[in-house]
Amino acid sequence: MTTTIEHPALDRTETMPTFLPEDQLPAREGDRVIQLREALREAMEEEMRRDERVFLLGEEVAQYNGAYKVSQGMLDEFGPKRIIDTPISENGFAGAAIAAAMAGLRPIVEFMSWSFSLVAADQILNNAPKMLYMSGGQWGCPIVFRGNDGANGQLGSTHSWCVEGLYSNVPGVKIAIPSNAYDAKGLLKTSIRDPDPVFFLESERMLGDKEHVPAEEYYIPFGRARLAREGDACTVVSFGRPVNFCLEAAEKLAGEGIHVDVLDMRTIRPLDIDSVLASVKKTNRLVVVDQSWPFGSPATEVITQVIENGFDWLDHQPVRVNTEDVPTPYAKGLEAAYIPNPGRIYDAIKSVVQS
Amino acid sequence: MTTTIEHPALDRTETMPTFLPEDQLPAREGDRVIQLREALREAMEEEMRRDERVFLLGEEVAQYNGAYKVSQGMLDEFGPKRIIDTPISENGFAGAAIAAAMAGLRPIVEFMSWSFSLVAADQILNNAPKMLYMSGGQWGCPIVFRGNDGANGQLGSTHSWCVEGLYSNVPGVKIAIPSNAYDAKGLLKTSIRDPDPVFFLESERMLGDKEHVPAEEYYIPFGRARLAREGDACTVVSFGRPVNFCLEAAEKLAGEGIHVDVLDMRTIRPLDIDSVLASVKKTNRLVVVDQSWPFGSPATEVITQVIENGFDWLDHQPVRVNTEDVPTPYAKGLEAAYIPNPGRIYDAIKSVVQS
Amino acid sequence: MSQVSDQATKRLSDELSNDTLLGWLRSMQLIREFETRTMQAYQQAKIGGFCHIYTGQEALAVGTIGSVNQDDPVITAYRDHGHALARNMDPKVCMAEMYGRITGCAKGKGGSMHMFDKPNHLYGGHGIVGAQTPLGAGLAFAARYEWEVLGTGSKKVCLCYLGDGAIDQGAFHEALNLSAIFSLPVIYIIENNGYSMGTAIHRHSANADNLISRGQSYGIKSIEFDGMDIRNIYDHFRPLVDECRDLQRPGFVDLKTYRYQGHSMSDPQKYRTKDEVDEFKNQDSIANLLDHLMNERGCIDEDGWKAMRKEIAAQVKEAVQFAETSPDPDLSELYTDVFVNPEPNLSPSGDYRHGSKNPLL
Amino acid sequence: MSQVSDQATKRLSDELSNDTLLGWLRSMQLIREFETRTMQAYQQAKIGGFCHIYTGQEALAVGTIGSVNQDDPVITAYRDHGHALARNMDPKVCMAEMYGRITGCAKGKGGSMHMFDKPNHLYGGHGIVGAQTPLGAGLAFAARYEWEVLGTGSKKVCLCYLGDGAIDQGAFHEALNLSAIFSLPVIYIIENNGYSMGTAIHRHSANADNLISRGQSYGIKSIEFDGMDIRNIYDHFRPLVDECRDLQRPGFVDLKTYRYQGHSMSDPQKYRTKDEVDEFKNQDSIANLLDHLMNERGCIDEDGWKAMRKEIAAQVKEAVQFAETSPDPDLSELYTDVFVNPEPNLSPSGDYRHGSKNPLL
Ligand SMILES: Cc1ncc(C[n+]2csc(CCOP(=O)(O)OP(=O)(O)O)c2C)c(N)n1
Ligand SMILES: Cc1ncc(C[n+]2csc(CCOP(=O)(O)OP(=O)(O)O)c2C)c(N)n1
Ligand SMILES: [Mg+2]
Ligand SMILES: [Mg+2]
Repeated sequence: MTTTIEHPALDRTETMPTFLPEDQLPAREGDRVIQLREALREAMEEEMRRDERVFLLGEEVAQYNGAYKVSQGMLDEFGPKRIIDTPISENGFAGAAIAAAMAGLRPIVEFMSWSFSLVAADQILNNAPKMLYMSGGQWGCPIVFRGNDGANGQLGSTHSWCVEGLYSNVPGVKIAIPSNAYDAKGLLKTSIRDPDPVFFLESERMLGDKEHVPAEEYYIPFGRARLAREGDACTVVSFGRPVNFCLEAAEKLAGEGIHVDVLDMRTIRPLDIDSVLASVKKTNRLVVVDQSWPFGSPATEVITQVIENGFDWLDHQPVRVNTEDVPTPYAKGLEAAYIPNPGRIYDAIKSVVQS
Repeated sequence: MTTTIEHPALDRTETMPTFLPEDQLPAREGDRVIQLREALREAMEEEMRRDERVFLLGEEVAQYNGAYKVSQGMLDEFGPKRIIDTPISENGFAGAAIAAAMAGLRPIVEFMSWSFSLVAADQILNNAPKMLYMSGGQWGCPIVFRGNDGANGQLGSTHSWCVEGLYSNVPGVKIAIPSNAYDAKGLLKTSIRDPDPVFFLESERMLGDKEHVPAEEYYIPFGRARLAREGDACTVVSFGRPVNFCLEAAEKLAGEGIHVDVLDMRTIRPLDIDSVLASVKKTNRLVVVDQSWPFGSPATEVITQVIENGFDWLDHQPVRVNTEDVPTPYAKGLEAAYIPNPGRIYDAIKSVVQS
Repeated sequence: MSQVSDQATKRLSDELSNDTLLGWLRSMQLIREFETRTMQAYQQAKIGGFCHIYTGQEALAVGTIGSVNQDDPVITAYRDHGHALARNMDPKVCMAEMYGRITGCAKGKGGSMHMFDKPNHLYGGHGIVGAQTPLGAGLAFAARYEWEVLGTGSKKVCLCYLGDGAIDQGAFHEALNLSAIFSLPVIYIIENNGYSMGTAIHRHSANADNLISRGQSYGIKSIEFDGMDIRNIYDHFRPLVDECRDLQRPGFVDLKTYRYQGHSMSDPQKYRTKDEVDEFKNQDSIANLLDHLMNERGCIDEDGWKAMRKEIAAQVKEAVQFAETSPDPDLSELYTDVFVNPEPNLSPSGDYRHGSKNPLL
Repeated sequence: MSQVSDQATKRLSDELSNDTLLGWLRSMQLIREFETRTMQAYQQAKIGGFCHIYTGQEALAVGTIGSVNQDDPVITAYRDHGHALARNMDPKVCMAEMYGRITGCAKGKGGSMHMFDKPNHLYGGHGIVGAQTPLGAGLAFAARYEWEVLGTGSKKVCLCYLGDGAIDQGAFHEALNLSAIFSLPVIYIIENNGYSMGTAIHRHSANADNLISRGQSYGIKSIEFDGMDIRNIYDHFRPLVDECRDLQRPGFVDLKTYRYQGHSMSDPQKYRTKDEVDEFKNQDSIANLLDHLMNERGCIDEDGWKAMRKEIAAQVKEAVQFAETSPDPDLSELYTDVFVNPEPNLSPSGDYRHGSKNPLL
């Protein structure tokens, strides 16, 4: 089942998958247990087999099989013309890929880490998101930028960026942040099919996480949050790796008889505010967990949108849990305290439900 | 009157001006009417005369007298060793200036436009704000980055950035955004004296604005908002150029008997939330006007902090007015509708005070 | 350095037909006339924002674009009116863009710095200095990929223009290295007019007398020559184009040229003397080609030239008329052309939609 | 290219005292021993994050830093343990940093990639590839400004190190142009170990056999030579240092070296053969210098060498001990060292404070 997209910026009619409702997606439970990095690889491989215009470029993606082994084996299957090692020139190869996308190809750009995208900020924030606008609808930019995002590998201040805190302010891109292997595959496939620029934020900390991932093709639509856990005491909103911390905290609270909704947003642009509001209407409490710095973070956007649309449903002021507002420290203990860990989330939910 | 700062990262004891309370600052009224660009120039000249470590570098700042004539005449007084023309290498000269600051100098870096700082994002976001942390307190970065910020010159999508929407997420920098010539001088002098990195955001649209600026030395402290207009119907919070739009809207509303507080934040990091809360406690209404894009903008930070600290004082959900959430259009009419103009602010306040 | 080649020996450009050269003369004159009207409109505040005039550099855009195929991709910086017209953009659409009209090439959303023309393979018009150079590499990559991997299309060459000030941007060097490492068919053309805004080249770029050594340091074939004489451009540039197309590899060209006007419309030009400007006006590229066509080829006479100028003046007048009378974009266009695939909840402040059709499509 | 100089003719390094060369031998051996312990600690998960081992490249850091004054500024990338020790950072403080202890050079906030030492004029340890190169230009600018404008301090030269992979970053080219245009006393030293992570230099940088042409294209004096023989380094590098100091202008050096270990501790090294590694180990810089001191100068014998190694082993063991037993930073240090002048309301989530004193200050 597919739908089609016609647009003057596209050289041809593009087919988009038809997205199934959550309960019709393949089962999340099963015994095909693989790592998240493999789920990402499957998504790229399936789409590269489907569409010869899709190619992957980045540092060490080919002969080295990927700095984090996400692209392992892809050079063997697709060859050096489609799996391309680049010099350490993020601004250069990001820009080159953007133009290739304008010209009709479907690049997947791997940033070894999104931390290294800062040297490419001009290309990814000025050109990719604005080309369609600047050209008055003549050229779009169907491209996926993907790589590791977020702290917790003791990599220090320059290597631990959560770029969603910066880049989500910019209109013209879609931003996907999976929290598990199942979603990672379905969201990355959708990202590659989408005719607009997509920032796809992975977590190096999760690449080795194992769970059942269906072999069959499936696509997870943008802008549809998943209710990862149900309860009525509080609405806990998160995206990416911290969703798992929220579930940990929720589990502990359940032991105390406190049951909360945990919403995994999956994408922050689009942001499924409808699901958030539906939950808040039920729980009248909101905690937002976001692993970027607090000031003007996506968390403040969620809170602001809830306030704008559901002000009267709230019995308690919303609370945000972000990383601490300091450069990322190296020391293990400091870093553990720095991130929005389960303990801090637990305390935040407690503070909201008890008053 | 001065106070001193001692810190291992400083080669010597630094003197800081003692900041006077608002009502003891030189009068804002007077007949020494000059342009805002001249106020900026005075601030730099006074500080460069006071401290030989201060120098200015940037594109066209010397022989051309500044692309926008802010540095007019400074080459003649201070010579080419302290007023320095650079190639179009923002990442290069921003980085060089950062190291010069580490080494004990006091650079002022002029970005012809903050839009061009994206190619220097790595240096200004990784190095300037984090050097003190990464070096465990050994080296700070006493530097000022200044230049034009914001839309409305029909400069199109790449030249109209409001970088506060991006950069304010990052800890380690202070951000000043003056709304008038008087504050511009006092805030820039404070920025140059401050031993930490400061992002100083000017508006090309306002460089020609004329008003009385005292000849005498004065410093405006960071983190102290100015009540630009008083009322009880609503708290209107803004910073930079839009403050003037707020005052226009407020004037019109006054004609209808609606009187509002207009708070000019002056700096967003630090953010004088205390003044905002004091006003909200009085008005029970909040409108935040911010010329950056809405998603995760400083406006959402202000709203979130008010919600966190003054939830019960609000009789109506806060409303934000940002630029429209699209790349900046060139066409005059589109651009005029794009910015948070007085009309949109008027409507927003109306919507809040009437219900 | 291979400056003006010996007149005695046969020149490659001698093989060009009179029609071709007359076409180039027309194209250069069209640009000059167009820019004159642009300046008028700007002074009348009908055009806003930054506006960079191409007058003086006409031979460069016309001669280099005249050396490639119509479907070879072209990309440049913000001083782009000349390239747009040399690439056959309808002057009406070009002028309408600067007027910010819905009938402009970017529906009024781009302005002077963003001339895009898909049917004519002009990929813009880019405002951030140097930012178009990685894009140029990417256009070459895509062309090569289509030919080599997809098996569609033939061997192409991308022309990527940049100013002498842009060579100081790191992006350009990353683009050069990528082009060399990946062997991409892109030719970087430095429109060396001697100034980066108000900064003379010797003050902004080191070793400025030997810019081609920058290209050579990446093992890229690099040549420099006079860019005011369009036949000289063809003589030197065309062979490089053929070579880069055949061998699918990059090239680097330092072309000496000069802009007669200020950097932008708001430039007092205190950094150069009138004598310097006049010196270059005396080697004016249009006068130069006209002289060749009149006195050496005899394929046009005074009357013919007068007629051509008259016809061009009328054409540009018509373009201004068109721009004057075209409608502004409707405010609903604010939220269009942001996404090819707009979805709900992408923004807290509005829903993105598809826009009205682009006039060039 | 001026490879190993003729042994017959007198070498500059011959003038160096035995004590100096013995000091270099000790310094190189200290680095090697230190890195061996670093790898052990990493394997035991006592050290986290990215950890890049300097083993194999010892002669380069020791020889170049040995050619400048103690107060000449030095800055490098993330493979920085060697530079830190060559610059006389206390091995205790260096190891403690990697253990993430409050007694580390960055109070445990920086880690392996961020070795800063103010008393020894080492300006870090930087993680973003190429980002230290504009900083190097700035350190040279500041040194020149102090001497020329402030009238304090004397003529200095800044050493700025980068890997062969870093030459592909645009930042480096902007830094080269700025250094040349402003005539800054900075020497860019390419630690050319032939690989950018797993990518051999010929695959990541064009015209890799002639890297000095990159520097020359900016009119910068550029030389290349073997970086495994420390005396050869001094012979070629010291004169360049003197020249750049006297004339206050930049230099560019391509030094051939080799890393014995993987790129980082997590590198399987499939991209190179054991034979290749062995080939370089056979020209090991420590063995090389030891041979000279034993057999040509006769200023150390087997016992002396054994004693030196023993003493160094003890010193490093002590450093590990120190790191093992040092306390972690208190959680209150999270919000310290963010601002020199902390003010209220800078953050929604906490108040910034002054931290505990840095152990080096
Ligand atoms: C990254 C960046 N920095 C600064 C500018 C402002 N600017 C626009 S054009 C220009 C001068 C460029 O000169 P050159 O490259 O020689 O091109 P020309 O104008 O001579 O055609 C400058 C500094 C910009 N657009 N982008
Ligand atoms: C901008 C940026 N991109 C990518 C990386 C990841 N990275 C760290 S080191 C490295 C290889 C650098 O090799 P080289 O410059 O030769 O130094 P060496 O490791 O050989 O000492 C890469 C790709 C980074 N740190 N910064
Ligand atoms: Mg120029
Ligand atoms: Mg290397």
